[in-house]
Amino acid sequence: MSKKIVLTAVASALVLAGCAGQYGAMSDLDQMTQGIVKVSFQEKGIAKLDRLNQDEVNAACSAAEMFGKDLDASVRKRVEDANMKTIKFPADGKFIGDWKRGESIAQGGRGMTYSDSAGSANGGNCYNCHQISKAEISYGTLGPSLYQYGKLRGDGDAVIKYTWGKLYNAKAYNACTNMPRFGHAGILTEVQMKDLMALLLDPNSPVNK
Amino acid sequence: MRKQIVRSVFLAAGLGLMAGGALAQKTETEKGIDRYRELIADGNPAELWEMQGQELWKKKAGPNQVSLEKCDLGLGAGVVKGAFVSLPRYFADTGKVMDLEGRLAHCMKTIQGIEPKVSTYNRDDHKNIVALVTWIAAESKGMPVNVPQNHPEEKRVYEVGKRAFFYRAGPYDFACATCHAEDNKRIRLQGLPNLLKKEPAGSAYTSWPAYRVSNGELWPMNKRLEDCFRQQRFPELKFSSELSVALSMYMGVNGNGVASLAPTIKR
Amino acid sequence: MSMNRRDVLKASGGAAVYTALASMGFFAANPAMASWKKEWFETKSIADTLKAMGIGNAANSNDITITSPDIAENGAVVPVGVSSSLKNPQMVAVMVEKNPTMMAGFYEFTPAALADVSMRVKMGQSSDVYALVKADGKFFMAKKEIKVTLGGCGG
Amino acid sequence: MSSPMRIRAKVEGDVADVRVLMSHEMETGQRKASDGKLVPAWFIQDVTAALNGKTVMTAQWGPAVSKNPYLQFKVKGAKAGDKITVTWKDNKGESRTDEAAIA
Repeated sequence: MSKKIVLTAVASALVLAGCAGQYGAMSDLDQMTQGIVKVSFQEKGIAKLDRLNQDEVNAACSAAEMFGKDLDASVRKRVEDANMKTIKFPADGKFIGDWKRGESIAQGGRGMTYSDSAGSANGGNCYNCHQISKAEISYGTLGPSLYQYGKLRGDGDAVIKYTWGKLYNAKAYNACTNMPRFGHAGILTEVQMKDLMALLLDPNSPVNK
Repeated sequence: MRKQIVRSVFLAAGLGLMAGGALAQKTETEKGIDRYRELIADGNPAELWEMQGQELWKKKAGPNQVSLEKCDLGLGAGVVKGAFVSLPRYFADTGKVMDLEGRLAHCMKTIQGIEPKVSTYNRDDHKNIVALVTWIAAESKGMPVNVPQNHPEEKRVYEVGKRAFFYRAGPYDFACATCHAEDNKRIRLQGLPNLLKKEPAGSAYTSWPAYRVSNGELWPMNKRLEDCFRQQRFPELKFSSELSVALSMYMGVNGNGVASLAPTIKR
Repeated sequence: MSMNRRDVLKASGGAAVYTALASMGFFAANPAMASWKKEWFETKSIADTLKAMGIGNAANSNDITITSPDIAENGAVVPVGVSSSLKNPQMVAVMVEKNPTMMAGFYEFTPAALADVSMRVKMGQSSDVYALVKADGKFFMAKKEIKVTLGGCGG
Repeated sequence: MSSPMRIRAKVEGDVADVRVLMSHEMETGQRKASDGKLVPAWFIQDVTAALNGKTVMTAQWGPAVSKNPYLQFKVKGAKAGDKITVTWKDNKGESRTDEAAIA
């Protein structure tokens, strides 16, 4: 669907970067790359070729980041608004699950690769990028530390909704964040996200000790 | 409306936290792991593959019953030393930019008359490619990376590689750049090289082929890239595909000048 | 060959016989005769292991050095080296307490070898690693804790 | 059929430092394959090292030794040109002997 959009986004990024085509028109290279991406992969297991398609936010961020640039303000607003609209709050109004289950979801890194089977519960991959509880020393640094997340922020309504939204679709708050859209992309279930909410916000969670 | 509120909460509560974790001090854990890596580097089982590779290079094989010793890896027929650090490159005989693994498959075909089956890691003829690559890489140990940007095709492939590096997609929205475009980042305890910078790009590029401690396998660059994409939740990358070659070219050129390490040992 | 090699050694008092046998090329010519000590490889505690080996007591010793990292990035390959300055070394054994069975391996030396060996072992989790040394007919021990971190993804 | 070992031996004074890499799966018998079935145990049990044909060390290993084993040991009374021979035998009865000259 998004070739048009991609090209437009690329074009605007180019203007921003002031980078005229050193090797002919840049859009040719972009188009060429799209084509090369498509023919260089083969589907395997649950990973079909449609995973290679970019939606507007991914296309826009890819094009901007290549030049080390931020998104154009109007593009940013548009894609963040669009992502904000995808966020669904829990139907029963309860946001907080079980922090113990949350910890094990945060530890888990499996799911959605071509070597995983469909239907198995996915891990949250949280420790891959974040410090969370103090006890786990094997944590990544791609994202900020979440240690004492709830203790520092409290558990007011706004914090709860923001945290849920960030888990559900982080691109609603920061278009080109590295964080996956756990709810929007169907990586985690509503119950799993509630458990992660508890890990971050429950006063009894080791995160807030 | 909601967004507004949320934003301000984020700014008030979030920023203070962000600063702390980002500092790039080596923790005791990281120092311990450096020591671990030092200890396992001595006695790298990759040497077992090197031995095999050297034998295979000289061994007569295929319908033509000739060795690979006349194979041109870019520096002239039979020249092995320095070949690893100057690939991928443009080959006039095929009119294409090729990587080491692809070029070896080409030589098996044109010189030995084999119809090489090299699409599955460590199966069929790819098993031999893995051993050959390990030996050929070892022959360039310590030499500076020197991936060419002379031919227009080499320049084009670099530009494609750059775009591919930043290409976000898949259910996690990941690109290569998600993990490899900043200094001093980690996944869990695993350091992530910033592939936009010379030193880390050159070291990373020449860290493969590597012996993988976790599974006792020898991984050449194509397998390394393919597994990165697997973890990006992409479909399966084809070995020596245009994209694979382009990403190798991008990494190699970014790392030009850095002394080659391969074969290495990795967790 | 039904008689166990170690029984021969015990019965006839040690290193001299061992050397004599070795000098005849006895072991090299008969690698199959070293029957694998299955019962040594089946124990789960230090006490049981020593018992299986027929060892009454092993004193802690500062003359044994274990060379290993404090932290192993991957439990599949953990380098462990053992050396000893004890006189007349005859055997070195490497044991990992929390593995399904403790004994990783043991080495017996003629006087032509130094008590200085390195190997790589698998470790399922963080654990104490023991080095047992037999020197001059007596047994000595040292231990070291090695932490195993489980990696996330990537690498 | 097994692959050759890589043996490197270097002498300093009269002590040779010997480093050996062996090509072996070292299956513990406790690992499950992708089909859920246990992979049978398959590991080196005995290792013998000799200097100029005389045994200097024997070892017994269990399944906890890492895949593609690495072994380092030291031999006294050695000089350059002497022969180091290493033999391994696994629990399936397969064995292999390789030799290298001390450098």
